[in-house]
Amino acid sequence: METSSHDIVLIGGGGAGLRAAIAIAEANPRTDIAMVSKVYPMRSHTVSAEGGAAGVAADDDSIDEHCYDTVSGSDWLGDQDAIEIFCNEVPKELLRLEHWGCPWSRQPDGRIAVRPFGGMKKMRTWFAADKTGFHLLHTLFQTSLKYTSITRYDETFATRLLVDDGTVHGVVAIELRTGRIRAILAKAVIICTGGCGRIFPFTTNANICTGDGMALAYRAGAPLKDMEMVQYHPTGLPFTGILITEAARAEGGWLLNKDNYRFLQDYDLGKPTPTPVLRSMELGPRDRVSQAMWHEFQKGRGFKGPYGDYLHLDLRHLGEHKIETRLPMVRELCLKYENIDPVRQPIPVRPVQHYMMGGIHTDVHGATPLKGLYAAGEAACVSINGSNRLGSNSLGELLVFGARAGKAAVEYVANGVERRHPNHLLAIALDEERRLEHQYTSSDGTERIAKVREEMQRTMERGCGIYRDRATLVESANKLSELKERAARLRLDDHGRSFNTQLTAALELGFMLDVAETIVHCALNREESRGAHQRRDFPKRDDTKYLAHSLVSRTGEGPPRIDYLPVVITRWPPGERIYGRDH
Amino acid sequence: MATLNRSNRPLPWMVFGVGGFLVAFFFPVHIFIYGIALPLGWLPTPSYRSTLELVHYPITRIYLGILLVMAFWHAAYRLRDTVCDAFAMRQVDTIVAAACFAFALAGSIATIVALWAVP
Amino acid sequence: MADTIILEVARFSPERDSQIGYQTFEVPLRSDWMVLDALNYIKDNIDGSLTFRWSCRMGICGSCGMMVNGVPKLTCETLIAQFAPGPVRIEPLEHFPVVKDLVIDMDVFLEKLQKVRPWIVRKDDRLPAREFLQTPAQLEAFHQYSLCINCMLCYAACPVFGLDQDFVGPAALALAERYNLDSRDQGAPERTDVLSQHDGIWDCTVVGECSTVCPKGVDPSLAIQQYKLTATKEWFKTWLLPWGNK
Amino acid sequence: MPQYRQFQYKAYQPVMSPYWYFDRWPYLKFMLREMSSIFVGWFAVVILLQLNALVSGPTAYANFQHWMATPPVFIVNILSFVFICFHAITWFMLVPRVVARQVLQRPSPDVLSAAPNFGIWLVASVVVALFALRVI
Ligand SMILES: Cc1cc2nc3c(=O)[nH]c(=O)nc-3n(C[C@H](O)[C@H](O)[C@H](O)COP(=O)(O)OP(=O)(O)OC[C@H]3O[C@@H](n4cnc5c(N)ncnc54)[C@H](O)[C@@H]3O)c2cc1C
Ligand code: SF4
Ligand code: F3S
Ligand code: FES
Repeated sequence: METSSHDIVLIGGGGAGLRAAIAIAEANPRTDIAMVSKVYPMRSHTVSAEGGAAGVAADDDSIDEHCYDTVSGSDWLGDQDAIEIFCNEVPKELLRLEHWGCPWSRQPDGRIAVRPFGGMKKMRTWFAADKTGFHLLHTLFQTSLKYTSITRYDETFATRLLVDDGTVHGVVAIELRTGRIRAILAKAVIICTGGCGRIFPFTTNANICTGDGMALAYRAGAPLKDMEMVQYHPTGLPFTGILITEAARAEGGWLLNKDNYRFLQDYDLGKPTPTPVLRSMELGPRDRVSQAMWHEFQKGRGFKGPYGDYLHLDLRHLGEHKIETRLPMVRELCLKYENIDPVRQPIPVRPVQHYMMGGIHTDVHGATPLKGLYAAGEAACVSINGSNRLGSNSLGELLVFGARAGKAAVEYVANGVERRHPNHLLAIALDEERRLEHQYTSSDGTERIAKVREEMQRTMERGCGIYRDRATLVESANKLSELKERAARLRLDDHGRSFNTQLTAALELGFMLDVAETIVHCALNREESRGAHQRRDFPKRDDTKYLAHSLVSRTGEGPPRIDYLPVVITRWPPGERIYGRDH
Repeated sequence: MATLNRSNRPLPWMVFGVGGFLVAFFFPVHIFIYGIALPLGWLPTPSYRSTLELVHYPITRIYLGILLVMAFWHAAYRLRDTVCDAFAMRQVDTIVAAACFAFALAGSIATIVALWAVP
Repeated sequence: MADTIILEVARFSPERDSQIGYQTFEVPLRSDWMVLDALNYIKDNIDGSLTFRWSCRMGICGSCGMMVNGVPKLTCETLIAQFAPGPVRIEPLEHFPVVKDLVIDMDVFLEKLQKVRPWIVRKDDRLPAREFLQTPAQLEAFHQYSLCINCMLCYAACPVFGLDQDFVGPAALALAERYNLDSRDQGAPERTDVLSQHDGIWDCTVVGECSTVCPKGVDPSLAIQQYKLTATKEWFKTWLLPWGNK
Repeated sequence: MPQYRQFQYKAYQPVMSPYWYFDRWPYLKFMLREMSSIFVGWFAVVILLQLNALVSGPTAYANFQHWMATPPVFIVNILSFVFICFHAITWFMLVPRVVARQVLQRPSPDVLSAAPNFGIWLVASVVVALFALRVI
């Protein structure tokens, strides 16, 4: 087995991973950094983010207001200490990106421009047209190229953490090009592997978003947090699930039902006005808007299409100029994928799985309860998003907590980490090699990967959609156990070493099933409705019992164990979430 | 000195560029008149005397001198790349370049000599 | 419209083959399917060993570039129905080593990218406490070149790169120019040593196909020609003005 | 090529056909454009010969004119005309766009920046023709 050794190894080269790498390189240029990513870093899913990144910039805005919007947006499930740190640091992070060359959109006088976004009371979302994630990721990647202390393992697929005696010492990974299995040893590991949208059939997430890191940490013994909190975005294109950014509504787009009626006014989200009003109507938070759309479908007020019901997002009144300058990608996507020009036609949209508020449980330094293991980005849960993330808070989150996790790991390494006898770790690695070896070569499987994956996705949509209840959740939990058994007997057509994407698909399916199970069990256990978690059988928020994070940990072969950790409340006691009217 | 690493291509490229313009502006009409229209008798042929007179003007000679020299270098620059690309011989670029630029040099000298010889 | 279409897909396995072969598959023909959907249909239902890269399926991650009927395309945004009645030939991007089936090795690009220093270079390390001011016009000066998704279609289309693998090539040159034209950057002189080389801009013979196939309208050809102009100005400054060569 | 061993990285190295420009029309178009250089060289030599003939006296010049009308030379000249016009058009479409972007610092519409060149081309041609035909 090929073994290499570094100070810190990062799993994931998306926004969070790259930000952490740069933070480490800047904090201590002598730190030997390894960056393991299953795709080239600039292919990471951060590239798809469109709308923008929130950070206080305008004179009439304040950090406190950003905090309040985030706290209430989270339905008080966000930790307020983390949120304060986040809101304080995010403007500096966005400024760093500006200094690194991110082509932020500008005001005529050359200052940064900001736009409104859902659930935010002030204009504070920095944007680079509607390709913010793309520019952010490429700026980070290109900037990272100047640091020689970063060794990249591109297209290298992490399969297992090396844990010994409750401390993480590295990772086992497959170098895809050759199929070689590597043990990459390190004093600290930072997981930045992004989300797991591919657990769902209809998602905005890319093919690589399979929750690998969450499962890696979970299997290694670190708890996951708030996994039941799955965000549905109101506006995805039917069939493809491609996202039409919230910026389309922020610029003034309307949501219409089949009677051409701005139905959000019926759901306590304010009164329609010709120009957008912050925190009102189409600028309400994602959970509330998606739920309203669900109700419209129930009432038969949606359009019927080949891929299910949909509603209209109307941009026509914005005019061609505004669409071209502020939302060029929306137009490009609609033309290419729906053959529709938003300048002339309304866009068909339906709610689509979009983001995981939950993730690996970390503190505000990105540290997990496992020694030597850190996490940041969508894979982690600090938590600032609670039960509902506000649009444009996640890009900021991966910068702030990516950097923090990087710095914390440098400190941890500097304090001297006992390195276990490498033979110990090698033994674990060899064990993993045997398991993978078996996957490669065994030809006695019967199940098709795609089949099991599809069944899992359908199960998750039924059980963990916008609205949930006990019966379907229990059904889903049972179905998932069955699927897990079947996934142990996958059949591979490809037994080659080199770039075996079928093997990785099988491994990803294993990761996804683990994560799916935690989602279902957390959802089943939380008997209240809060933010994105809506139980039909428990429609009220219950602050006495559930003003707490779900922490889910693995228990050998049985169902996962769930504990509750109280939410940190500092300055904003729980209150009612009010949108569209004064409070 | 870092600048020594840089290619000296800008000089021939400049000439290529200017030559490209001159050729584009003036060659078609030359070819059309002397190569097509006059041989086909579409236009009345000017007398020998008047043509010689025309070349006698210093302006005409300067015009022809610049046009031809630039055209030779323009053609040579492009020919070099064309030969390399058309026969997949970028490895022997130096030899090709030498041959092409030798042709351009010869053409330039011949032009000056010819124009000098005009009475 | 017929309800199926034939795909002729290039296959290569490093363990088994020394040459690329072709295999035909019959897939459903649906009006809203992209070429990538058809490939995924094959992978999921017919032959799981077919290997190709993809991720975002929305034309932004840059991983799904392949030759479709001889032309480099992003397969996730190329409708398959336009090729009916078929057959459609799918091959790995040209000019790159083939790792397996439709997967190419693009390390050579990453080396080139790093060489052109695609990051903001400042003479002074101290950064201002606020943003560098940049007017919308200054942004526009380089914005087009910042849209490159590193999909490699332009390299597959550029015969000069095919003939000479040392050529820095369209995307890397466009990105270098992206930083050179950025009002915040001061690194242009450093980049010149790489760009103003034979295998930098001067290898480009203006085939122009890089710009035609670019799915993001980057126009690398324009960037290169523009830089030729800049390099020429620099050259004359250096050699003709005694004070030009500081 | 060495045999594949386990974990050895062995990619297929494509070789470019020496006749790549026949693969696709845009490449052939490029090659034809580049081949205009041969004809530029040719006609520059023709003009030199013409000058030479002119200086050598009326008989030599008459011989030259006769030579220009012989079918092979005539055909090459027709080809030169076509190729060089092709060069002119591609040149006028491309170069001004490069210069315009350098000057304006932003993308500019192709046709607009190319238009003046076609104007100059026309005027230049007319002026040269008037002189060459001794109208003035
Ligand atoms: C369509 C869309 C639009 C969005 N728009 C916005 C927006 O406007 N504003 C906003 O704030 N947020 C937005 N988001 C959310 C935001 O983009 C994501 O949450 C964020 O980009 C996640 O970044 P990350 O760095 O955590 O992970 P990613 O960018 O997903 O990176 C994951 C990395 O992990 C690597 N990896 C994964 N598994 C493995 C493994 N097993 N082995 C090795 N490497 C592995 C991958 O290669 C990759 O490099 C959007 C999301 C989507 C889907
Ligand atoms: S320049 Fe265009 S074609 Fe080339 S890599 Fe970039 S986006 Fe792709
Ligand atoms: S195709 Fe190649 S030769 Fe130049 S113009 Fe584009 S880089
Ligand atoms: S899959 Fe991302 S560009 Fe096609």
